[in-house]
Amino acid sequence: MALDKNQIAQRIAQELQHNTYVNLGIGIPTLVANYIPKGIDIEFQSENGVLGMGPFPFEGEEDPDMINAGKQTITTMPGAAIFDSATSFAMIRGQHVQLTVLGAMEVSENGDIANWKIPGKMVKGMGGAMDLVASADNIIVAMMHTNRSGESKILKQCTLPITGVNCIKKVVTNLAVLEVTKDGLKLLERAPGVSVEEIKNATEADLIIRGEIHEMRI
Amino acid sequence: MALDKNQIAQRIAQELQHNTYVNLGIGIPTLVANYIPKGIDIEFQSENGVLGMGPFPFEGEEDPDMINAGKQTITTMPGAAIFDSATSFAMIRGQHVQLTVLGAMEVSENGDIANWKIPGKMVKGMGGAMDLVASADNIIVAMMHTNRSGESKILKQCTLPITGVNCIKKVVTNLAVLEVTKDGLKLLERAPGVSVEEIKNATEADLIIRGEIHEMRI
Amino acid sequence: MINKVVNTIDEAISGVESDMTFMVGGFGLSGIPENAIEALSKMDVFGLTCISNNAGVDDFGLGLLLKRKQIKKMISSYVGENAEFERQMLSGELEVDLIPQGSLAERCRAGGAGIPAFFTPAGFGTEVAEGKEVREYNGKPHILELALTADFAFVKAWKGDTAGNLIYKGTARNFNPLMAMAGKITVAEVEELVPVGELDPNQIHTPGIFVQRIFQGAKYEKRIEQRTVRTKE
Amino acid sequence: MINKVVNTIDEAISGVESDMTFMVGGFGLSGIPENAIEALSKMDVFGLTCISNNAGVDDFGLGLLLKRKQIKKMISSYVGENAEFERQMLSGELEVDLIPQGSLAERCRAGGAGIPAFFTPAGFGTEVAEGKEVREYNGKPHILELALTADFAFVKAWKGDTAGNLIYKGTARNFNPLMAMAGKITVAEVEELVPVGELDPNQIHTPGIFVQRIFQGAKYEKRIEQRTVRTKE
Repeated sequence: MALDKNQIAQRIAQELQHNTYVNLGIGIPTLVANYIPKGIDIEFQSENGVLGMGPFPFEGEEDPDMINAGKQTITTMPGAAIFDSATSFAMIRGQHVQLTVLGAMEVSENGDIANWKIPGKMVKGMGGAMDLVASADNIIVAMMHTNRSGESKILKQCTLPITGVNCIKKVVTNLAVLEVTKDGLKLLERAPGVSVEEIKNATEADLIIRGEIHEMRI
Repeated sequence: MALDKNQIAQRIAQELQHNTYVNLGIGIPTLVANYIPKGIDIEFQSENGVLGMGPFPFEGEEDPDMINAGKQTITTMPGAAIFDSATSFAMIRGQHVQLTVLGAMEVSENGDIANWKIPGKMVKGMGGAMDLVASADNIIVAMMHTNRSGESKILKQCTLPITGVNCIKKVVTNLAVLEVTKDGLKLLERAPGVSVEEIKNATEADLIIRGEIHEMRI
Repeated sequence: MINKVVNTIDEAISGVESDMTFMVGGFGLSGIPENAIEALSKMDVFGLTCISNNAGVDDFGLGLLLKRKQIKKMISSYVGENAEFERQMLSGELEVDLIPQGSLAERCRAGGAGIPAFFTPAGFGTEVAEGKEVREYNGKPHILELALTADFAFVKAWKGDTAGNLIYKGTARNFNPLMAMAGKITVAEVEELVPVGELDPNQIHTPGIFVQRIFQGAKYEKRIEQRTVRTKE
Repeated sequence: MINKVVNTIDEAISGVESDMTFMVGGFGLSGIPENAIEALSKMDVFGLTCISNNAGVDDFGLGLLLKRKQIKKMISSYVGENAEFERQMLSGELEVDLIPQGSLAERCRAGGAGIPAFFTPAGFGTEVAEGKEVREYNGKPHILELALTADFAFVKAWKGDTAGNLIYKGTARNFNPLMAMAGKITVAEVEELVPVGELDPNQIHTPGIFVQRIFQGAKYEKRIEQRTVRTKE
């Protein structure tokens, strides 16, 4: 059975390393914060200028001067720090933020990602995504494997304007966990009850499949 | 009679413009702060990271965490701000500091200045001088007209390694006030009792002398 | 001490003319110079180039200027919250230059800091890199980005003193300190204007040297774009 | 919260090896990491490249490392307070790279900020520009300067918390925040180490993300180089 969005987030949370700084994009990535494994210390950075982001505020305690990059009201944890946008991207560009998790409209087998523009249709802008994907050591994409028409979003080549080249390391979808290797996309895990065949059929890109592909543990 | 160092500082103080930020170098320039004309509001910047520098502290009130770029203990005025070295030079390079007053070992008639190195002999470093002279809109040099052997320090061309090219606007010495124009060094004023002839004799560079040259008013 | 206080909003925005370039601080609606924007939206200035991370919403922030078609060109990183904006852009009425958020921030800082150009990895291989010089450093391609400056920068802080020193609160800081550096004339509005000596010199975010005019805003709506809360258990 | 506290000075400087590159914060003797420098001066590490605005005095600060000839190369803007330094430099024992103070500060910041290179007007036409690319911007020649990074950055702050957040006091701030950004391992020593939650997030000068290790220094001499005073009238 394919994963739901929360389960994708849950699977990505297993990738979190102890004592690291993490930037979570809007959408599924935001949910990752709900599944931090026990014993793993993480600090969340939001590129509008906060380190040590906490949960949403209790009702009535929202502060218009305390938001995340998705413009949502937030709180901070003890040990938080606030800074300007240039310092924030100094952290990102300077690779002080170890992991970025973000959504995508398309990814390609060489690690390109497209998530900012549909020409003539949706032109909202890249926000901080281009800085994030050009910089982070580790980038994990959280996305649905296919679009609403059932077409693969994991492609030989991106068709949309790209956000970054050859930058993502892993893709976690509702069907599979994929790793970007120098030889191409390697299938690491499959969603519980989803067969390798189903994944292959849902993927336009070529997949490297070696040995037995285990089910994800959620 | 040639000016003493305090009088040079006093003459330079007449150049201060209302509501401007000023960086004073070590030596004679520091003395300029003692002669701010009435009604002229100035804030002093020191490139180690302070804006709104005040006088030296009273004895017993020195703070090792509060020094100027000459490593002297200082105080701050109400409205002062402290910042890091990159921000400090952002102010300088970004031309937010309107006037720099600094000493020199040599200046040339096209506005070059040398004040950081005597090869094989004195190699202390340029500190912030190269950033200052490359950036400030207005640069005034405070110096003695000649060295201890009586040789001119105002030259056709600098002989020492230069700190900046074609950058200084005015030179105030113990003998004269000179302006750097695109045609060369123009004699603006002479020290009280010092003749134009004496100044010409003490100057290796060519001087533009037009009309009557008035005495400085100290 | 150099006094930067202006007493009226008219004085604060005097000198603003059509076809000028403005920087406007804020991220989304957080930390935007509400009073200056409102005053500008009542002036007959048009053909503006506006450098701002976002473009406000339809009826607040820069949306007010967009509605009156005062803005000719937007330089932003994300403009997705404004329907009128999208309409003007897709119809070609509005010119839009979208640039990565980190490059936007750094280009403003560079403009204020006398750094005319720098290399960044952001945007390499994308539309953003088109026509830009590429150079490899540390085995990675980088593109050359140019500094941004503006005729006016409008910023908003929490507290400020009469010498123009500013302190921001929370994530309302964002682009404000960088744009304050890059404006030829920087106009700061604050929630609270205090005499010099009240702010700790160690805690100033924007030193007064970067600010040409300061005033206390008449009122602040501080609208929240995405009110997200959790419920007490 | 990520805990950055190390409990001993040995732990703080563990991993330091000969031939490494260090950054050391401070301006003159103000804001130097006294405890780290003293500990390094007792280690058998040599051939160091040291990036520091100044070089200490003969018997304090980096002078301690110079005396033991632990430093192979200094990258500084001003080194005029140290006789042993001058002797080693003029005799050729010590390699010295003198660079303008503003370029030094900006190169450190750039190193920490993932900006590999930038243009600055400082040094054009001088020895400093030799071999460097020149390009004109705004009618003025600029030279291309490269980012600086280091294996270790040693910085000193006034207060810090266990997450590595730092607050500096007065002009002891200087290069410390910039070098904190640029160290692969940044070791911060503080006069007072406090639990997280005690520092106001709005008032942090160096966010903890830039700091890998933090400890409270055993003692601080805080020597004054030029004691200048006025007398009460």
